[in-house]
Formats: sequence, C-alpha cells, structure tokens
Amino acid sequence: MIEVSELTVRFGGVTSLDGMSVRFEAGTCGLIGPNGAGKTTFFNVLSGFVRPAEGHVRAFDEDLLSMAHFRRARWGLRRTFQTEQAIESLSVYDNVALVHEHSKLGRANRRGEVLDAIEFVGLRDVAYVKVGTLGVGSRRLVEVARAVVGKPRLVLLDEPAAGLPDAETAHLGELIRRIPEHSEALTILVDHDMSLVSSCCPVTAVLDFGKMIASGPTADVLRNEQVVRAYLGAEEFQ
Amino acid sequence: MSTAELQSATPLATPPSAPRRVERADLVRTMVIAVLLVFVLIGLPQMLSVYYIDSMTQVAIYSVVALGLGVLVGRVGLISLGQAAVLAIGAWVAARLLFATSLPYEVVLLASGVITMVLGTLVGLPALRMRGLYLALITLMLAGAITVALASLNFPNGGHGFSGYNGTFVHIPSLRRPGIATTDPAYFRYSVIVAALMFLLVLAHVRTRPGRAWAAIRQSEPAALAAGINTTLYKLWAFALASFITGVAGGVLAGAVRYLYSIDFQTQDSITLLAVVLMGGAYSIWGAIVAGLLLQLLPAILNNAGVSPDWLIILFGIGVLQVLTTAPRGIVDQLPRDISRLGRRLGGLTRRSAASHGEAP
Amino acid sequence: MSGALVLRDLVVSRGGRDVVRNVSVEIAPGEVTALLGPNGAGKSSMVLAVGGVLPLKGGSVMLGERELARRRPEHIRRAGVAIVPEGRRLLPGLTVEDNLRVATYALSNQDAAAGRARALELFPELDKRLGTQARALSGGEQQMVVLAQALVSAPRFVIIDELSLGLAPVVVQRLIPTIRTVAESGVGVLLIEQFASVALGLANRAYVMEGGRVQYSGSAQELQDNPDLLHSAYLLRGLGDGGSAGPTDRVPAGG
Amino acid sequence: MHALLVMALSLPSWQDEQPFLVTGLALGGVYALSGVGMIVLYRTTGVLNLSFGAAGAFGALIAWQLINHSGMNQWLAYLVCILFAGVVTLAYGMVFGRRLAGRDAVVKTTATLGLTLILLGAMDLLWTSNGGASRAITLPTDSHGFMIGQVQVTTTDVIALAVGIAITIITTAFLRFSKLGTAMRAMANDREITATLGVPVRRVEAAAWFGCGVVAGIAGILLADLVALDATTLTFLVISSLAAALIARLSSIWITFAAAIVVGVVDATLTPITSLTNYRDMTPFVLAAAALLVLNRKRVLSLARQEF
Amino acid sequence: GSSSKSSSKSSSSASSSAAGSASSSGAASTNTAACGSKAGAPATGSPINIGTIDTHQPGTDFTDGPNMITAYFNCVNANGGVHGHPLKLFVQLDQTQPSQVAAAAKQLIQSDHVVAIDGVFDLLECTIDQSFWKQLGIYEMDAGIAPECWSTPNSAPVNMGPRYSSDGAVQYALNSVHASKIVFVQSNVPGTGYIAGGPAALAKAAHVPITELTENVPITDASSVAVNLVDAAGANGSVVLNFTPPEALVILQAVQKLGLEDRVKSWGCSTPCDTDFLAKALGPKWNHKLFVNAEAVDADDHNGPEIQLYKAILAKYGSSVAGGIGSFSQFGFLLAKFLVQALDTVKGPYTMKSVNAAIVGIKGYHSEQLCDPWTYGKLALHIPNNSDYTVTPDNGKMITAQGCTQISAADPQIAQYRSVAKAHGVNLG
Ligand SMILES: Nc1ncnc2c1ncn2[C@@H]1O[C@H](COP(=O)(O)OP(=O)(O)OP(=O)(O)O)[C@@H](O)[C@H]1O
Ligand SMILES: Nc1ncnc2c1ncn2[C@@H]1O[C@H](COP(=O)(O)OP(=O)(O)OP(=O)(O)O)[C@@H](O)[C@H]1O
Ligand SMILES: [Mg+2]
Ligand SMILES: [Mg+2]
Repeated sequence: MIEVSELTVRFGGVTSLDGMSVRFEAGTCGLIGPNGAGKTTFFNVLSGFVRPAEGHVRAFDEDLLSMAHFRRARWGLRRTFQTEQAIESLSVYDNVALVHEHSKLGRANRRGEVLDAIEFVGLRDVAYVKVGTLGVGSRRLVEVARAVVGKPRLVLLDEPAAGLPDAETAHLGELIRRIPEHSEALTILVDHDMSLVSSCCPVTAVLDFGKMIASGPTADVLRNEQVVRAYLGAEEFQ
Repeated sequence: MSTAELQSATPLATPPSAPRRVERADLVRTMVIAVLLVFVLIGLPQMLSVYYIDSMTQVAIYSVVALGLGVLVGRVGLISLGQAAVLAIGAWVAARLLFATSLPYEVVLLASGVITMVLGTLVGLPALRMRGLYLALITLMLAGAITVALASLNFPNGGHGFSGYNGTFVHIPSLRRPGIATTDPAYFRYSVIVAALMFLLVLAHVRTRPGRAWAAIRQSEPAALAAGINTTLYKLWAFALASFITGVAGGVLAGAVRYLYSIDFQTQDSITLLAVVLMGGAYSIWGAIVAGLLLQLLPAILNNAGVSPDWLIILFGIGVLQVLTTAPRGIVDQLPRDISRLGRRLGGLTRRSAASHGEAP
Repeated sequence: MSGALVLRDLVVSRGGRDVVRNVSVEIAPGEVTALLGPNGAGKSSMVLAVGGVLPLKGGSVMLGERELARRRPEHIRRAGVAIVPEGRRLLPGLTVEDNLRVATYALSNQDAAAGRARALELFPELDKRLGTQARALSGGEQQMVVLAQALVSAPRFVIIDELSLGLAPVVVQRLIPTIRTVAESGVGVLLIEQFASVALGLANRAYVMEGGRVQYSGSAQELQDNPDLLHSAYLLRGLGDGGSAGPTDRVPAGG
Repeated sequence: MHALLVMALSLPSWQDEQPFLVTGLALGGVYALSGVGMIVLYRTTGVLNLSFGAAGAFGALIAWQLINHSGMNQWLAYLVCILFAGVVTLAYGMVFGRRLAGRDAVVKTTATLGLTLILLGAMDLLWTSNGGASRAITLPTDSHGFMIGQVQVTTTDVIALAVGIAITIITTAFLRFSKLGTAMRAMANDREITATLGVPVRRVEAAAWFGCGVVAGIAGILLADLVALDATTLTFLVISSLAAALIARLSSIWITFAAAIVVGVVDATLTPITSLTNYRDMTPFVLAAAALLVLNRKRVLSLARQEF
Repeated sequence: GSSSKSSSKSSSSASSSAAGSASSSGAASTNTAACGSKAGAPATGSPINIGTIDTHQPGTDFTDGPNMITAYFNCVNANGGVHGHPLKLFVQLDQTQPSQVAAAAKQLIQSDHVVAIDGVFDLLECTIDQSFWKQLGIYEMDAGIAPECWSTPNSAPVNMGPRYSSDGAVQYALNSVHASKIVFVQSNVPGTGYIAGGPAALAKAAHVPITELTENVPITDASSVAVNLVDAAGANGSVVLNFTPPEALVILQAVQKLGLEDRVKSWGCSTPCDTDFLAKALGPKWNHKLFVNAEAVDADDHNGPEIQLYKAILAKYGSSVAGGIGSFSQFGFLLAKFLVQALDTVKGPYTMKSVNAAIVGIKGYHSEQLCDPWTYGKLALHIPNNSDYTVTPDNGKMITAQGCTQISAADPQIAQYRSVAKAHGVNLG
C-alpha cells in the first residue's frame, strides 16, 4: 500500500507535480497521463532523485521520503528507467546480483534467487552474457529482472514497452501480470500503450499537469470524459 | 565507451555451460600467474643486470600506481589527473617516517598507505560532487597545487621539524631499506611481493561487490542508486583504495630510490601516467602491468640504446591518440586477441604435426 | 516536386556484421510509406545510413538524379532529406528554442521564424518549455522536439524512426492528420513505427523488414487486411530468444 | 588569528603594489586571451584543448628560430608562428577531433594531452636547452612605454590587456548575434545530430579549430615575451587560463575574462608578501578549485552514459 | 650476476674516427696533435674504459660535457692514445631519477667494466653514488651541482659550483661595489638550499645585511620578481642571482623592460650568466652594472696553446657538441685533459686500482682556463677550483671586471677546505 498526499515538485518556474494525491493498494496499478504530466517525476520522487517541495509519501506505513535514496532499494523499492539503464559491462547475472547484494536479503540464497529472477524474465540462456551485447528487448527484460529479484515491495516500471513491437510487448505484458504472484510486490506501470495498461492493471490513475484527474478500475478510467479529452483523444477506445 | 564496447563484442553464441568453463579457466589463469610470479621472483633477478633489476623494481612500483589510477578510471569512471601528486604524498610520508622513526619498513608502508588514503579521500570528498571533465580538471588543479607546495616544502632529507628538511646540509643522508632487502635484487623481490599483495587487494575488490557497484556507478549513477548502491560511499571507497595502494607504492619508491626530490613528481607526470594507463588498458588488471612497463622499462631500454627521452614523450603522445581513437580498451585488449589468433594458428600447426607423428608407424 | 527517394540494395555493417542486407525501398513524394519489423531487424541502422550518420557498405540512395549515398549528413539534409533517428536524439544542452533554431539553420530568417511558429502550433506543449534545457524535458516532450526539428525545416523527404515513441495517445492522434497533411503537401514520408495499426493506417505502401532483409513489400492496405502476413514475416524469427541477440546469420526463406 | 595578524602587518602598501598590478593586468590579459580561445573551441566541439599552450610555444620557438637563424623579418616570423599554431591545431581537429567527435568530453580532452605530449617532446628534441642556452623573444613594443606615477608600463603590457579585452568583446558578440553561434553550441552537444539538421559542421568546426590555434599562436608570442620562451613553461602556463575557463564553468566568456584578470593580478600582487610569495603559483589552482567546489554545490544526476 | 648482453649505447666510436683522422692531414691535425703522445699514430692497444653519468632530460641537457670528452678521447686515440691504449667513454644518461642514477653507476662498473669515472655532469649523481664509489675506491672527476661533489672524499669537480660561485658574486658586491645590502635570490629547486649558506656567511662577516629569497621555477611573472628584488635591495644594495641562464635572463630582461637597472647599486650573478648571449640580450645600460662571477676563462677572448687545442679538437672531433664553445665543453675538455695527464703516469696495467690511484694523486695540474692549478688528493672534501674572477657586459660582450681573486674563507666550507688542503701540502696561490 502506498499513499501519496499533496505531492508538489517544482523545477524553477515549472510545477511538474502539483498537489498530487493518490493511493495504490496492491497488485499492479497503472499510471497514465499526457506527456510532461509528471509521471517520471513522480517515480523520481519515490526513488529519491527529486526532492519534492511539499507532500508526503507513506509506503507500507513508512515515511518513504525521509529515507536516503540508496536505502530505498534496500527497503524494497525497485524501478526501471524510461531510458533503459542496464549495466553494459556486467553480465546479466551480475546485473541482477548487484541489486540483490545491496538489499537486506541474506547471501545464503543469493544465487538461487538471482537465477530465479532471470528465469522469470526468460533470459536463462544468456545469464552469463554481457549485457552490452544484447539487444533492446533483452535489456528491458534485464531491467525487469533487476526489479523483481529478491523480495521487492514496490516496483516502478517507466514505459517498459516503449519501442517494442507487438509480439515482445505481449511477452512483457505477461511478465508484468505475473509480478504480483512472483514477488507480492505492489507494481506501478507507466506506459502510453493502452492495450498493455488495460491488460496488466486492474486499476489505473491518471495524471495531468501534475494533478490526479481520475483513478479507479482501468476500464472506467479509460471511459472517463476528462481522461479521454486530456490523454486518450477523441475516437480511440470505442 | 558504449559504442566501442558494442563494436568489439562479437555476436555471441555462448553455451549455457559458460560458468563451469569460466571456473576452469580461472584455475588455469591462477596457475599461470603463480608460475609467472615465481619466475619473476627467482628467475628474473638472475638474468638481469643491476640496471634492469632497478628499472624492474620501478616497474613493480609504478604498476601499483597505474593499478590505482586504473581502478578510478576504468572501474568507476573517475578520471584523475593528479595521481602523481598522490604518489608524491605517499613517498613524502614514508620518507618522513623513515627518517623520524625506526619502525619496521612494513609498518612504514602501511602507515604511508593509510595516511595517503586519508588525504586522498579528503581530496576525493569535494571531488565527489563532480564527474567527467570537471573532475579531471579539478584533480589536475589539485595536483598542480600539490606540486607547487612540495617544491616549497621539499622532501624530507633527515632534517628536523614537520617538513624534515634541512636546506643547509652539504651531506644528504639516504633513506633506509628494510633489513631483509638491502641489496638491489632483494629489494626488487620485496617490491614485487608488495605489488602482488596490492594487486590481490584490488582483485578482491573488483571481483566482488564493490567491483559490481563501481561498474554500475560508471555507467549511470541513477541506475546505481536505484539498485541500492550508496554511490557516495563506493566512490569514496574507490578513492580510498586507489590512494592507499598509491601511498604504499610511494613508500616502496622511497626505499627504491633512497633520495627523494620534488622534481621527480611533476604535474606532467600525472599526465603521462594517465597516458600510459590508457595505453595499457584502464579496464584490466594486466593493463596496469603494461602501463608500468611502458612507464619504467621502456625508458630504461631506450636510454640504454642512446635514444633521447624526448622520443619517449612523443611516443606516449602518439600512444594516447592511437588508443583513444582505435582501441579504447588499451593494449592488453588488443594484444591478446592478436596473440590468441597467433596461438590458434600455432596450435593448429602443432596439432597437425603431432597427428602426423602419431600416424608414423 | 517530382522523383522519388530510391534506396537500392543498401548494405550496412555494424560491429563487423551486416545488419542491413540489400534492402531496397522506394519513398514516393506525396505519400506515406511504412517500414515495419521486429527489434533488431535493421530499420534504425538503415535510417542512420541513409542520413549519412552510419557508413553505407553498399547500395545507392537516389534523389531524382542525385546520388546521396556516402554524402555527409549536412549535404543530405540540405538536399532535402530529413531523418529523425531513434532514441530521441536531440541537443541535450541547448534549450528547446535553440534546438528549433539549429534545425532551421539553412533557412532564411523569415522561414526560420515561420518554422518555429509551425512547430509550436504542432506541439503547443512545447510553448511553455522554450527556455528549458532539452535534457530536462519529459520523454514525450523530447520526442516532440525531435519531430518538430524534422518537420519545420521544409524537407522534401522525412524519415521518422519510431514516430509515437513515448507519446501520449492524444498526441499520436494529433500527429496522424499532421503527417497526412505533410505528405499531401508533396513531401515523401517514411514511417517506422511499432504500432503497426498507426503506421498502416497512414501509409500507402508498406515494407516489412526482418533479419536485415525486406521480407515483404506491397500495399499497406493488404497488410492491414491480412494481419497473418505481418505475423508470418515477424515470426520467421521465433520469439523469446532475447531480442536481437539471437544469431541472424541464418538466411531466412523468402525475401 | 595570530598568523593572520602578522600577515596583515606585513602587507605591502598600495604604493608598493602598483607595479605588481600592472604586470598582473598584462598577464591576466593574455590568460584571458587563451581562456576565451579555449572556451570558444569547447563550446563548439566539446574539446577543452589542453595543447593550446604547446601549440603557441612551438610557434614562438619557430619564430625565434626564423628571426635568429634565418634572419627573417620579425613581424613575418610572428605571422609564421600564428599560422603554425593555427595549422597544427586545425590539422589535429580535422584528423583526431573528428574521429573522437562522438565521445565523451573527457575523452576528447584527454586526447589533446596526446598532442601536447607530442609537441612537447618535439620541441625539446628540436630546441634542447643545451648547456643552459637561453632564448628570448623581445617585441619592439617592449622598449616603448610610459609611466603611470612611479610605474613603468610598456606598450606590450597594454597590447596584452587590449588583445584580451578585444577577443572577449568580439567573441561574445559573435556567439550572441550570429546564428553560427547557436550552431556551434549545438555541435558541442552532438555533432552527428547537428549535421543531420543541416549545419555544415566541418566548416564550422574547422573555423573553430583554426581560430583556436591562431589565438594560441598570438598568446604564445605574447607569453614568450612576457614570461619566457621555454617549451615546458609555456605549455603548462595554459593551466592558468584553464583555471579561468573553469571558474566560468566553461561557458561564460565574460566570466572567463574577469577570472583570468583576477588570476593574473592575484598571482602578481602576492609577490611582495613574503610569507606567501613561494605559494603564489598556487593561485590558479586554488581559485579554480574553490570556484568549482562552490559552483558545483548542487548535485546533478544525469542519465547520460559516461565513457571510461 | 649480470648477463653478457652487449650494450650498444653511446660509447665513443674511437677506432673508426681515429682511422678517419689518420688519413686526413693538414693544419687541423697538426693543431690537434698536441693532445696525444705520438702524433698521427692511431692507438691500437686494449681500450681503457672510462664511465660517466650525465643528466639529459627534457629541459635540462648536460650532454655537451661528455660529448666534449669523447671528442678529446678521439683526438688522443688518433695520436698515440695513452701509451698506445685507446680511451673509450661509456656514457649513461639519466632523467634526474635517483634510482636511475644508482642503476647507471652499477651498469658502468658491472657491465661496462670501466676503471674510472670521469666527466660527470649531473644534477644528482654526486649525492647518490658517493657511498658506492667509496666502497669501490673510485675517485670521480666531475662538474657537478649536488653538494656532495665538493663535500666528500671521492669526488673532485673542475667547476666551482653554485655555492662558491655565488660566494664570488656576493664577494664582488661587498668588496668592490661596497653594497650596503645584499639580496641573494635563487630557485627553490630542491637540494640547492645549501648554497645560500655561503653568501650568508660572507655578508655576516662583512656586517652587511642579507636577504635570501627563493623563486619557484620556471618563473612565470618575471616582472613581479624584478620589482620585488629591487624593492628588497634598495638604492644602495646589490641583487645577486643564482639561476640557470634562461631564468636569469628572464629576470634581467624584466628589470630592463621596467627600467629598474639603476634602482639598485649593482647586480650580481653566479657563473651561469657568463655568456655573450646574455651580454648581447641585455643592452648597454648593463655595462659595469652587472657583475658575473666567472669560473673559467672566456674561450673567445683567450688564445693560449690550450685554448687553441680546445678549439681545434672541437672543430675536428666535436660535431656532437651541440653548444660548441661554452662552459660545458670547456669543463669537458679540462676533465679529459686532467684524466689523460693522470693516466700517463700509470705504470703497468690499467686497473681500477692503478687508475684511481693516479687520479687521486693529481696535484698541481695547470690549466690556462683556471686561476689556480688543480689538485685531487685524499682529502675529506674537494674545492680545488676556489679562486676566480669577475666579468661584466660591455656592449654585447663579457669583459673582465676583476682578475683572479680567492673566494673568501668567510664561507666555512672554503675555510675547511683550505685547512685540509694545506695539511695535504697543496699550494693555494
Ligand atoms: N530537471 C528539470 N528541470 C526543469 N523541468 C523539468 C525537469 N524535470 C522534469 N521537468 C519538467 O517536468 C514535467 C514533467 O516531466 P515528467 O518527466 O515527469 O513527465 P512524464 O509524465 O514522465 O512525461 P512523458 O510521458 O513524456 O515521459 C515536464 O514538463 C518536464 O519538462
Ligand atoms: N552500435 C552497434 N554496434 C553493433 N551492432 C549494433 C549496434 N546497434 C545495433 N546493432 C545491431 O544491429 C542490428 C540492427 O539494429 P537496428 O537498431 O538497426 O534494428 P531496428 O530494426 O531498428 O530495431 P529496433 O526495433 O530495436 O529499433 C541488431 O542486431 C543490433 O544488435
Ligand atoms: Mg516519463
Ligand atoms: Mg530501431
């Protein structure tokens, strides 16, 4: 459970988040909104890269914002980046192990859990290959594996399917749907591919100009007039 | 680096059993290194003239310095143009302690390592806020400042006071060496052992948790933070490690040269140091040894051949340009590929000839 | 304006491997042409090579009578061929305003001002961001800037790699008629797009690339009507082998 | 506290400081010249040209050779010097600058150290300081001058400061009012993309490299006169200008100018303060380090991939 | 043990050039014939190996010294050698790295089997190798800079060195100019701190205040330095510089540019300033304003038989002496001449022992170029060149301002040397 209240972020004259309040309960939740609405900024606040001007975030009854940024991963917060950031000079295994060894998890079962995550995203065959030699699709999967290894509590996915063709998006969607059962984490998915969002997320929240304009069951949200006007555009989705 | 690395990567068809193989290769590699080390320790001093033994001692010392810079540049992505100044600090501390105390040499080495580590980390502390070009330039500035300060302060020569320098000496005493290594071959062995220990120390870092953390930091700090890495800590750690081993190298250097002068630690040396580290290969442990050879053995050979040292500088300049434009991973990356190609060809030959021998009745 | 942009038998090599092999594509003026294909098919490499950024190993790029292959990027741009490379490659340290100004470098001051105005009309979202450094923009805003850079500078041909990357649906919808208008004004457009429906909806002709080769070429309508065609082209390569890491040396059937 | 008091008491009077101010201003002018030259190139190509000093020194030594051993007219020889520095820098830019264009700024800058080493080695090879022989370039303007109060000011001093001011004004105007200025900054960001946008990058960068080299040549001659005609000295004197450029965060030309003047003046005016005089050469380092640390207080996280 | 690797470094190619000169005849060969015992007869015996270590690094090149010795040896070898034995010089160059200097010494002894060390022109060598030479019983002859060149039993230099030359310049300012204050300034290059001790002692003995300053080199703001020196000395004071020629020139030119020459009573300089180049570079305003201590005669002004021989050897064999006529090659000539003279006295085989016995036995060797005869001797310290003269610029040339004068024994080192030398029976002028 994560509860965001009155979150405001300003960059100079730009207000990227403007009193954002929302509550994500469990499972996989969608977060959508027009370009520049503040979705990535919201993720950056959660991971500690951006310090909000105002507001609070409580996650599983802890004050997330008072935590040092690198501690949040230890606490169980994981994310992927809009521009993929897998570490090229390390193997897939080391990429994932890296996250594991900086979490609170013991080392006893490290190898097993790391391989488990790699298996989960379907990269077992290339587990010892350097990431630098992999293609875009696989790199995104490496990021997903890093996000689910061990026992994450909160997984943030920032446009993981951008630039992936339909078939691979479908594969990715399947993975995202299985994250809650794999690791019991609360997952927040940002993407502009509505078919991916509606197939993965039972609930969705919509951000516009830094404010929440709608939230609830995905199907309802996507029919919301305001959302259609601000984000989806007139004709799409029926 | 990203493009270069991609380009150098051949399309892989790595079999799933890779890890097992890697372990066997590791074992072989360890054995090879052990044999090499034994040869260097026992065989080499017998074969070389004193002239080359001394320059090999320097190679051992400067390999460690290059290794430290290699950790910063190659592993963490922090360019430092001030490592010669750090070496100078290490040597200064060691010299001061050697004159002032009668501590065992090993203790002096450790102390100069630790004190240099503290100072180096202090330098690293503000530098942590910046990276890339700014870090390179600020370290260049700091190195320049340290050079000027050392020129005014002077290296200890057995005098009293904080600086341990007495300008009026018409007789400058030499620095002592460890009791077990007073002769040149013995001191060479001593240096190699210390260097080997420093290499092991770095290896122990690179192969494990800090190594992976550094790789993450090098590529993208936000990604590293998101992976739970305390980037400040690990960057300081890298500075501390590099300064420590450079400080120890400074201590070994003090005993090797026995007289220290600030002219031997110029701002320019930091630049040539970076040049050879890049030429050798900042990403690899072996690169450090190549850098040491380039920096100390090559000049000795050229000097002995009567070639002007100016050529060496020109050579380093060309080397830097060559490496940066065509082989960003340094000589150690290129050479083995050439050698392994050669080896494969030779291997093919011997196998063929062995086969033909076997066939002979 | 007459004459198509004809790419013939292009070969592009990356990392010592041919990633585009004998690809021929024709981009007609006044039309939208779609280029589809899975990850690693070689689409982006082809775009970069046409734009003069990557070296062409073989083939020709003819603009009417003019050979553009192996010319420098600025020549190709000045000849009227604008490319939008993949990955939102803008000028990160410059403001949005300056990014647009550079894109109209070759135009007269008047045309440049008009171009800038058109860009803001197309992407009103950028209006408030004009003074912001491009690297601080959101992903979608960056995509808008690179599209604007190509569209405002009066090209004769535009090649857009990943049109809708990171754009909100509402923006994509706004773009579709724009692209159509641009094409109707006589510009030849080549679209690379992961949302096949978007691309095929716009395009007259379509090509499908896989493993560095063109596996299909024909009318966009036909592809849209027979999704199986598209899938069969895509699926030649089997799924889940980890994207583009798989060996592509096998010569696929057909082509 | 006590040390401060002692220092304060031994501070020289304004009267005593005046001549130091003059030399400081002249040197500061040349540092500004060099600093601005480097910044223009940096803003165009992303290369901080550390071979700047070496190219100027090489040119100055050639001029010396021509004047003293070939009997060439000295103005012609200075022209040769300027052209040489321009051409060497241009050649480097065309061969290596271009091949490294897509790499990280720190790589591009490190590569210029390669050129620096080559030039330095070649200079020592060609003009060894054999037996401590010394060389000098003496501009005719050295013997002209005037007095301000008690202080002798030579025309060379005036020229040095004037050239520094002139280049500052000219480049500022150029970068601000011409669209070439924007194109130059765009190139430093991403040369490839700038080219695909239709900017004639080769011509623009050739102009920048050559211009930088020419400025290096001018600075080389002035510094050879004001400081010394010595390869190593002139090569590493670039650090003072570099400090000024750094204080300006490698972007503002006016701040570079101001910082260069400050570096020159502080360095010179510390001379008569006995307790600090031997440490005064630390001025550029200290000022730049302090400025960088203060200016970089705000942490910036960037997702950009770094080389090395 | 050392390998049997043959070193192909810059040893003199004695035999080949000897053969070359034998066939050529004419005026030059009769001029140079004086260097050997048998004019025109090439030496064919087993060579006598001599070693030297010299600084050669970017910015500092002392190789004119050893190159001149090689030229002299070639001349000797072409004219009968030393009792028929040719001389061979093994040169080790160093880049001011202590370890390199130490290694070079061992290389010379162990690989090159030299029997004597002659002609060391080095920044560090005396300091670093002293104990090694002592251990082996080698008496080196050098032209040094490091303090140990003058203060140890196993080294004797032909030059006077920075300290005693500075003494000379200060002495002139005190005794001849009657300066009421001395400002002594030198570089703060490490290991040169001991130099200031001499001038300080001299000034103290004369009850004249002295200010000692150091400057970072290279000097980047000579104008500031110049102003500072003038301010420090005052109208009745003298400024004495101890720098290498480039640095001294830079300061003096700045003085000239700012018109400060006359703001002090006189300017002084240690030996390195004694070049016509400097006289030329400075204008006529400096005539009898700048007084330079000169360690050896100006070869351009003198034309005795020794100077003639020096010039002839330089012309015929000295193509590698880049600087031509100059103090480096003059000292090289002296070091070679004294060595050959000493070797001539050796009876029997040329071993390390016999040769070094001859060297240390050198006593009262005359030279036109020095004020006093030169003596080695088993002494605790050696300052055999301790009496010299002063020159001053005169319209682009250096002319003599004061003839041979003994350096004052107010410098305790000089006093100590004179007392041990006297005990040894050396006649000091
Ligand atoms: N460092 C910054 N400085 C100035 N403005 C910023 C900065 N970071 C973000 N912004 C602005 O904040 C707004 C929100 O950006 P954000 O990246 O959160 O959008 P987003 O919802 O992720 O959009 P997209 O879907 O396009 O990625 C944008 O308008 C962006 O320009
Ligand atoms: N810098 C590079 N070095 C070496 N190989 C590369 C490089 N970039 C791409 N490749 C390879 O070239 C091939 C074609 O890639 P390209 O990016 O052109 O495909 P694409 O069709 O655009 O795919 P995507 O849909 O992922 O953008 C792939 O196999 C890829 O691995
Ligand atoms: Mg975003
Ligand atoms: Mg692509």
